[in-house]
Amino acid sequence: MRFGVVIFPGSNCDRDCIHVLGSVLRQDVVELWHGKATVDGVDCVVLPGGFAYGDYLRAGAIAATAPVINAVREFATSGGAVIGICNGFQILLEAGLLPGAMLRNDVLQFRCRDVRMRVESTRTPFTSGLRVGQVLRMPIAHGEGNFYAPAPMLDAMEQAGQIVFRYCDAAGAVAAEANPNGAARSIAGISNQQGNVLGLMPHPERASEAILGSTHGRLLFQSAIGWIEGRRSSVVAVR
Amino acid sequence: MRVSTTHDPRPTTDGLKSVGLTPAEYDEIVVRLGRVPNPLELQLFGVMWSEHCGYKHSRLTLAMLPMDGPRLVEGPGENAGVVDIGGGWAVAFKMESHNHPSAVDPYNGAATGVGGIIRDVLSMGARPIALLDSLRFGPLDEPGPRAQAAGVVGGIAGYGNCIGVPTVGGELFSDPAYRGNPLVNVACLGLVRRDGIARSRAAGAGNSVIYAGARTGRDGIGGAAFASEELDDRSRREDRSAVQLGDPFAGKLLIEATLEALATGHVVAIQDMGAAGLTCATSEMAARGGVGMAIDLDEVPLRETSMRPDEILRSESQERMLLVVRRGFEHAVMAIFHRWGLQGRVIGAIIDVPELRIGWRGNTVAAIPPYALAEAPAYRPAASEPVGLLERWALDEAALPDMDGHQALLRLLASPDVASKRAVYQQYDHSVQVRTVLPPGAADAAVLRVLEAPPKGIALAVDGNGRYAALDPYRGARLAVAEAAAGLACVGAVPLGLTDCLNFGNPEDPEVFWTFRQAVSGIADACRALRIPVVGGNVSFYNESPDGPIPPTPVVAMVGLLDDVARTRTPAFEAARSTIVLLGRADGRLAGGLFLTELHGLTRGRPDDVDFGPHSRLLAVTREAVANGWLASAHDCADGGIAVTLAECAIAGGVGADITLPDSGPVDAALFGEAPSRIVVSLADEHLPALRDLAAAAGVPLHVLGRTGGDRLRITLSGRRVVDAPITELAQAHDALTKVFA
Amino acid sequence: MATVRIIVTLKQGVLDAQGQAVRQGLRALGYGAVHDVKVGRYVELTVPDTYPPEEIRELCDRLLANPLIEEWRLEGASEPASKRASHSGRPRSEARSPKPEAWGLH
Amino acid sequence: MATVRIIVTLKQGVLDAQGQAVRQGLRALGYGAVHDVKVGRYVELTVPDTYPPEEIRELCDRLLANPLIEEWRLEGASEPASKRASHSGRPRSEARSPKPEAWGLH
Ligand SMILES: Nc1ncnc2c1ncn2[C@@H]1O[C@H](COP(=O)(O)OP(=O)(O)O)[C@@H](O)[C@H]1O
Ligand SMILES: [Mg+2]
Repeated sequence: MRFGVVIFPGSNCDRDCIHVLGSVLRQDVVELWHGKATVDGVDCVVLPGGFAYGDYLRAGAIAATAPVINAVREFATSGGAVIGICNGFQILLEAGLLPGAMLRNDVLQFRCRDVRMRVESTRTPFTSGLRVGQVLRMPIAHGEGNFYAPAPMLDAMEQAGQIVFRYCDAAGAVAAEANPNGAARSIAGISNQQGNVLGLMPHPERASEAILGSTHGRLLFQSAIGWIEGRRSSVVAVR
Repeated sequence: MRVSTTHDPRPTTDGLKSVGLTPAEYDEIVVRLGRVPNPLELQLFGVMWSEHCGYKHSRLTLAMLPMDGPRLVEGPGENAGVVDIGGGWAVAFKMESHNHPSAVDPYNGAATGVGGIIRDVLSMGARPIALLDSLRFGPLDEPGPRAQAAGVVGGIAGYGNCIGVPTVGGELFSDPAYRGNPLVNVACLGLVRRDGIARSRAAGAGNSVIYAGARTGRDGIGGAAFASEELDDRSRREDRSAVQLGDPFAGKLLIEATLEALATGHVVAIQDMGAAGLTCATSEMAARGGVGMAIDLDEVPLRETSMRPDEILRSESQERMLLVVRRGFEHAVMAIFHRWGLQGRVIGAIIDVPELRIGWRGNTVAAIPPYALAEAPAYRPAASEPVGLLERWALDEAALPDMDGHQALLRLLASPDVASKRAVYQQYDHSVQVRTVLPPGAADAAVLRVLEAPPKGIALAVDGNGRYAALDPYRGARLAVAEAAAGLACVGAVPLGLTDCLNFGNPEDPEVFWTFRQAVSGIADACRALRIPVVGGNVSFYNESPDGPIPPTPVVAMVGLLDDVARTRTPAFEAARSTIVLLGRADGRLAGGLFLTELHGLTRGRPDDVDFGPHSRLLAVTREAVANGWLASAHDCADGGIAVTLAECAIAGGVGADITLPDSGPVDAALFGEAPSRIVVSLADEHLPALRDLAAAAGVPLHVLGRTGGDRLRITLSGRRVVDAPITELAQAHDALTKVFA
Repeated sequence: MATVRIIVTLKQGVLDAQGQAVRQGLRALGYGAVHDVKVGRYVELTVPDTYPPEEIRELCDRLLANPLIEEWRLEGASEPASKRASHSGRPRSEARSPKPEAWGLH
Repeated sequence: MATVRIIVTLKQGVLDAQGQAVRQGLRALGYGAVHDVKVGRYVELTVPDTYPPEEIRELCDRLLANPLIEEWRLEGASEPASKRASHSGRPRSEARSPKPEAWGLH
């Protein structure tokens, strides 16, 4: 399996993703430079966290203009698996690959802490190996994670099964106290309509080794590996 | 001599003062140059001989510090100290203050403090992997200090989070004495291959001098001089270019580009442009290498047009580095900076003549032997013991009214010194880089794994107790070192080295200087006793406000090593019932303690000294017990004494305890008395005999205090229940800072 | 060279947490009479004298403002220049998704 | 109720990292003809009709703008209203409550 981790100027979780995919999960990983309009034939594209272009203007806005985004868009259109983590999620929103927008945390401060989120949809490559209702624990680290979309758009997204994760408490209950940033309907992660593009605020790569306190993040990457393998073998079968 | 020197008469004393020099220093300059300096040269001497750059008043005193050790690779003299951690890797670390800029502009002052210390570590070729912040503010229930605190924390978060370096620990104290002059000390640690350490010694005539990073503007001109003055109302209000503005985005690009450039092997020497900017970087690099340097100011990338030579030379624009690159490889190196969207430009060359030669518009505008600039004269200021110190040591404990143990405990837990700092560190990204095994708030020291050399771990602790140092700077400094070492032992780490930040008032005040000298000798003696080097540090003088000087505030950051990062411990009691044990002395004393200050409004008495023989043995026993996996928890007993320590263990684990304290003296002292060399551990009964044997063999006293369990903290003394509180109530009190930072 | 001054604000109904915080800060300083605060962004562009106004409109829609949450106007104008209808210009699609369909919602 | 519209910008010569980044973004989208970009803040206050103008000036100096690096003006005004002279009053550190930057989340 070949993963491509996109590097924007100001990305700062690129090395973490490469570590988890390469050293922990033993997959091939290549770096995709923001200035090149190619995804280099990878099986899965990862847009890592950080502060691309300093998050100036709006988080993700300037990064969304980078040449590599056009290649990511094409890759996504052809059904490829794309995950945007934190800043990567913000970039996908600004690039129009995912619906909605990100506002500043309602607390108006950066928040770094562990959260729990409930799996709401298993349609995405990254949740294909999980169960709906499963509770995952992993860290957040962001200042702008307050997901927003107008109510009709949110309704349509719910209908279409595009809500993938919601912040919840230890028991899996979605409650206001468990929502760290004021996100609409406690949304922690969403997908596009086809389900192949996922964006989420929490950091699965920071929760992929027991020594760091949680291994739930690994489940997302492992799901994607399974999904891609399945997709490959079905392609082979058709041939 | 091609420099145009107007043979002006000697400048007036006032004229010299305006560039920060004395008449005697002027005479010294004339001697070193063998001629009269021109006005530009005089300004360069002014910034380089400022206290901030030249360490005029501290250098001779700092020589007391032990700066050697078996693992030391680079000590003071380079941009950061470097210590070997084995496995082909080393760590570079350093601490620095940004007190004055943070007083004037809390957000930007603190943010540029982070940027500055990061680049010191980067200059060693190390990738920055951790930050620590040590903060002091006025009373946090007042709007002014509160706003300062919010701004400073926001600034550290703003810069550190963006560049992707986790802030893994720190300190926060509040005292009226810091109302006019808050302290912002930031430490950074970086990781570097043992054979990839970069240095600042320029070498090789014909090699090129390359400017890299952001452009030069009029920011922070005179910043070094600014840091060497007292703060008054004017400097707070006035629009000063002395304030620097950071761009963390450029800072992040600079980290990546610099490490990539160093990896090419073409870089001979490198240094950041920090205080005194280009002047400092060029003169220090040339002086350290014993070579000369010719710089063409017309090649310096400017942000503003028509900057004067003195402005270009003294600008403290952020996010800039100076590199010496092997001739013929300039383009390879510059291309890396360009690819990251940064400036990269040849601005000069190394020359044979030991001269720093500055050209501008076709003329040589300054020509100075680098050492003459880089080695400021050193003074031995007068020192005298502060009047009234002995009187403040007097304390009649018997005259103090009795306190209710339960209520006193709640108040101590809620005091800013003890309260949970979650409201602060949740604003810092502390998990980026996937190394953080024990994040801020988890233990007495932060623990990071070394991904590059598993299963090693690095531990970091920063300590400084203003109360102790105010009452006895020598003991206060020793206590800070002892506490940092104890923190490392509790997480199972062996200390490797220390960096310090010495925050004091005006050194020309003999009483202030006396406290400085006492503190330095306290750190020196303590480090010798622990056999660790002081790898570098920073002195911040002139921390004064209209209310007078700050209390002497030596802060130390200690770095330790774990052989196996998985074998570490936290203070948290575990649910499984275990035995709670106090290792070390049983008695605490109220003198100089938080209890007196917080509940009686008294900062009095003489804090106990550390006896480093028993202290070292206590730490060795603790480390071994952690490494052997015997302990469920370990926590250093510090501010607020044993009652606060036990409460912290209980809150952290969400598990209560039943305690019977050894009978000793009055209730308040037994509960809240402080003393060095005390560690509270808990462990399963099966390991107790082994711990007893180990402690006995080392001569470390061991007292069984009770057992964990339940949801209340109960403390009995002389048959009387003196504390009986639900953990939830304690936790609520402990959370007092949340509303301060909301 | 000409200067174009653009003001970007959050749309009605989008939570302006920053504005609320400023209001609180003002209240703490004794300016309680300030009834409401909104915080936005100001962008000043230096462009050639002959720069076509449509380009300005376009770059505002495509980059300077996010039409889902923000609207923009030129300084001095009383009406937002960005309206749902006004996204007609050049479609945002090249850089960003223009229409609900591209949000993946149909 | 009256609306007061305030524009806060960085002083001449102060590093405008955000403006530089926006310019880069515009260039990537093909708006290379935009010569220069400056980014500031816009604040809209709703105040009673009789609100004294001195109060506006004061609260701008004390809270809305950081007088060390920023200047402010009313929308439509061509001159900054904040001048050196206006920074008197109480020292900043006490006078100002949360700094504008502290609301920022970068
Ligand atoms: N308190 C101290 N203890 C030990 N060394 C110190 C101390 N203060 C400064 N030094 C050393 O003196 C040198 C100059 O320090 P400094 O001017 O802070 O470095 P920089 O120029 O990188 O800012 C450094 O090598 C530093 O480590
Ligand atoms: Mg330095």
